[in-house]
Amino acid sequence: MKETGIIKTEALTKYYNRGKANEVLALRDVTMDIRRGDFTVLKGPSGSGKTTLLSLIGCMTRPTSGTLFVEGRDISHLPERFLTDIRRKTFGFIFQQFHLIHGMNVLQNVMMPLYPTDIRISDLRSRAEAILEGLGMSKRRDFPVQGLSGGEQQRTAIARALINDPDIILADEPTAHLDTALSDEFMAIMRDFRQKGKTVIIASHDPLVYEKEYIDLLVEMRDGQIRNLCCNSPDR
Amino acid sequence: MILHPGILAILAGSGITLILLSSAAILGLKIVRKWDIRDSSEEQLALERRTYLVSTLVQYGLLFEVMALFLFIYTADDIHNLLVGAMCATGSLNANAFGFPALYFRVASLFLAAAWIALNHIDQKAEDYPLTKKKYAMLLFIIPVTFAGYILELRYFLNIEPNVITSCCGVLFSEGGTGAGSSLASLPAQTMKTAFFTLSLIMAASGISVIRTQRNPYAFFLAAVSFIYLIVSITSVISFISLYFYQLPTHHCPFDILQPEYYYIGYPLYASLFSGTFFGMMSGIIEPLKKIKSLSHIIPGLQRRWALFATSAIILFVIITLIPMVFSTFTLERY
Amino acid sequence: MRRSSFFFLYVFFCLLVIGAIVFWSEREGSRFIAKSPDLQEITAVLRLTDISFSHDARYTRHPSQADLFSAFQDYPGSIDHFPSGSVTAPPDFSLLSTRITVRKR
Amino acid sequence: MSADKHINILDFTIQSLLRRKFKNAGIILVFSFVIFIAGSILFLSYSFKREAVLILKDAPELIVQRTLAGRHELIPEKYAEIIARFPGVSDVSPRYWGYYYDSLVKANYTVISADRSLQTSNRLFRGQMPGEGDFGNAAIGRGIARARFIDIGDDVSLIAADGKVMDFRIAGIFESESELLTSDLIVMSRQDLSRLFGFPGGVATDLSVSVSNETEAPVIARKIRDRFPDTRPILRSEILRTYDAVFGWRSGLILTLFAGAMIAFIILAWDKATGLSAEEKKEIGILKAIGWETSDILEIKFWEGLVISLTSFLTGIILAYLHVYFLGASLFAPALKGWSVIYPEFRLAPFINMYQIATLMSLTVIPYIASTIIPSWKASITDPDEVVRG
Repeated sequence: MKETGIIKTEALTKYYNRGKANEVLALRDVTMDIRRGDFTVLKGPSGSGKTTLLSLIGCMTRPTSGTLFVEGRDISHLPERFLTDIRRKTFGFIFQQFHLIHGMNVLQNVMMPLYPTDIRISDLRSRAEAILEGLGMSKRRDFPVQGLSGGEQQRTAIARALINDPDIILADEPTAHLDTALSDEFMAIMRDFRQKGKTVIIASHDPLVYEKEYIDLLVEMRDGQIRNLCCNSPDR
Repeated sequence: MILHPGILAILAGSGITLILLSSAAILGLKIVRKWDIRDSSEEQLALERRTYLVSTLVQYGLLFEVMALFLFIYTADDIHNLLVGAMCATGSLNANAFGFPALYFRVASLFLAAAWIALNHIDQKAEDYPLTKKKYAMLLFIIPVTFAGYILELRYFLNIEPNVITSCCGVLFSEGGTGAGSSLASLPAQTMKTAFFTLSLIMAASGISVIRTQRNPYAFFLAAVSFIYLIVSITSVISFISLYFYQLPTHHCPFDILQPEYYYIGYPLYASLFSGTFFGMMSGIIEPLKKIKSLSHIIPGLQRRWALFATSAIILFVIITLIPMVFSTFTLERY
Repeated sequence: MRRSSFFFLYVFFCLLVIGAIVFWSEREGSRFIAKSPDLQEITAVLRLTDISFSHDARYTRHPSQADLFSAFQDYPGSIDHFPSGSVTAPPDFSLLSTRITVRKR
Repeated sequence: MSADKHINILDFTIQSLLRRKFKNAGIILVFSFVIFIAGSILFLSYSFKREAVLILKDAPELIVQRTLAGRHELIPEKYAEIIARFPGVSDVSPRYWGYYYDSLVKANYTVISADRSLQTSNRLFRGQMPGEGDFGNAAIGRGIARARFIDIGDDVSLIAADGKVMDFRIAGIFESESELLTSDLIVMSRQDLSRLFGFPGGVATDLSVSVSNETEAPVIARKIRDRFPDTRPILRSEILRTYDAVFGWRSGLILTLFAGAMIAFIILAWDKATGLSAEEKKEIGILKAIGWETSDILEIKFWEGLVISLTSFLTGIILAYLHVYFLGASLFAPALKGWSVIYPEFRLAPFINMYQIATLMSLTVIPYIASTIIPSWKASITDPDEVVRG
């Protein structure tokens, strides 16, 4: 064991609309362990529960039952206020639809997650500029996001996910709207993060993602359950 | 009478406040019954989200309450022209039996709403929201006070009879200025002075000991002293402090110091007094909460900070009262 | 320049205007007060009791000295010359529970 | 404790308000207008109140009218002698005055006799005040001068009670600064006035009573009424109080009528706040997903309300002030003044204070803010994982 799990779940179960006619069991008894620095891919068809698992891990919603540890802390009963706090400090999110806020420029979109914190706006701006620089987006800094190409939107979304310097990066179907070249570019960026010691968790059913050789942990999901756990790292 | 713009404004403002606070209480009722922080159901999540609404409602309620109090005093001052024998707001409030009680209830509900917000603030710092049930139960006690305040206010304004010309016989033989409750004013100034300054010293001393030790008996003592201090100070304002501001030995009105003629000195005066005594009381009231595990590391720091607020506000208050006593030639000795 | 600064600037600007207004009011108000001794002298010399405010009807000119027989003069119904006709008796809502405040001793 | 967080959120709020320029500008416009109207009414009535009280400060302390069969009747001058002997009464003088209907301009004038003259230093009167026995001369107010196109030195003819025409030379005129008091006055000698109106001898219109101690006035009034049960004494303090009440009441009445407009606006605001567009809803979802807390969203909404209401409020009261004191309240003056032919024209003296501003806030901003609380909360509790689930 090189380190204890940064994410640990025990019998994690999630119902939506519990007790109503449209009740959905999205996740059932998921138990797994992701270690710091792991490159994890959740693989499975749509409706298999990967997105639900991702949003549970990302503290966006609370499990119906079971326990979830993030960095060793039980968060399964935490009120939303504190979940948000953890989310803001620990996670960076990249959504399938990018979910950039239209009508604002790239820089503002990147800065957005940290607006409601006590960071000085000038510090925040220079941090955002540095990240955009790193992703080769500097020239697009003041460009309104609705005019960007798919790849540029993707990179803006990545930059936004990185603004809080997260330990864990979560991505939901990040390559769904990208061509092969851009998808590879994206995966290269993610690989870089892993190199820097960050934990990356990607939900995807795109072979371009889950067939990469540098993946440490491949979680195959179906019907809200884990079908198969497959480890590439030699010490597992 | 009721169509006076100021009165309309108050009734609108405090009516809205009442609606806000009552809906907060009704929403709170369900939280009291169903709240279970260990539960992960969607229902609990909905309750959790509802707490945001309740606290927002109470916060706005408090804000409007402050505004309505200000308007109430100003309107009372404005309508004294309409009433025979009323020289200032005191006279207007004495125009019928509901004036002063309405004011007391307003102040009381102000204090209660502020206390609620303070508790809410503490509660939200702990991950298990330990005070939730108590908090929302307490909300149910604020409502009757606010409600009573509103009813009294309504009755006060409805019962005011402006003495205007009536077509029947011209002169209204109204009784001129029947003794406006002057018992407070007649308290001996020298005795009040001694009591006031002694108590100020005790208050400051107990505040400092809470800041330094945060120990149990001191905190309770500070709370008790704060409460007594609030009453003694208001009595003192009526009995002698206001006289120094007016430089008149007979003018005992506690409201005229809010007027521009006296450089609005009443605002910092009352603001420092109210906030000082409020934080003094609160730092004692939260003492028992130290026993709750998830709060035990939050309370002492907060207590120290509040005691610090209380002490500095009271020192400011005393300084303001001292200004005219020290710098003007007016003395009360002869009266 | 931050967006919020524009807002603060606008508020600041408005407050400045209001400050100017308050200043101007003080000046004009004191000008009025300065001329008021002259007005008060006219009042005193001519023994006037009312301001010359609305001349729609005789009884609205000196409302405090009103004739008692003018049509529709007394509330309720005193709206033939609205709003001047409503000067004399603002509706006394205590009429709803009539009280007679005339006291004879 | 730092303010950065709040300023950041305010920044974001303003940016998102600007993105929906037209909608928000519309709301600010309507709200400013609502505040402008309410503010104008308040300023206007407050100024009237203050001026009336100041002007009438030296009015007679006590007026004694006689009533006969419920009607105002001329009072015998001998009443004056008896009242003058009451202890505490320092002076009783009969007043001779009446109304003259001028069919030419269809207006009522107030004809009054003066037995004293103004000091020459009085800046509000030009020319000469016709005194006792000063036949054929009159002093007039600006309103009449305007209505009849006359000035000092001109003649004016009035028809006397016996049907004969009486000519008067204008010897004096009241300056327009005093119009709130003198607009419709015609001052003439007592003899002319008696002839004009056909007064019988030995009677006056009413009596003005001065008392040596003002606080004694009600007592003296009571004594007069005991001695002469057919009289109606009117106290100055009651006149002042009545003016105070009347303007308070009138502006209150207009404000009440105007409440309809306010309610309409509140409904608009509520509707605007409730009817979040799909785009706005998505935006809030994104914010929550990327780490904004519910209370941060509530803060956006708070700022939104504050920016809109503060901007509108400040704009509204500034416009109201300009309207009332620079443009003569052209929109609302008729509602407070009443209509008439000889309309007094005057610039109101501005009085503005915290009380008016607080009243106005309480009538406009508080209802607006209150109406947006629940819609804001509804927006703020959007599920963060809604965005992820798509």
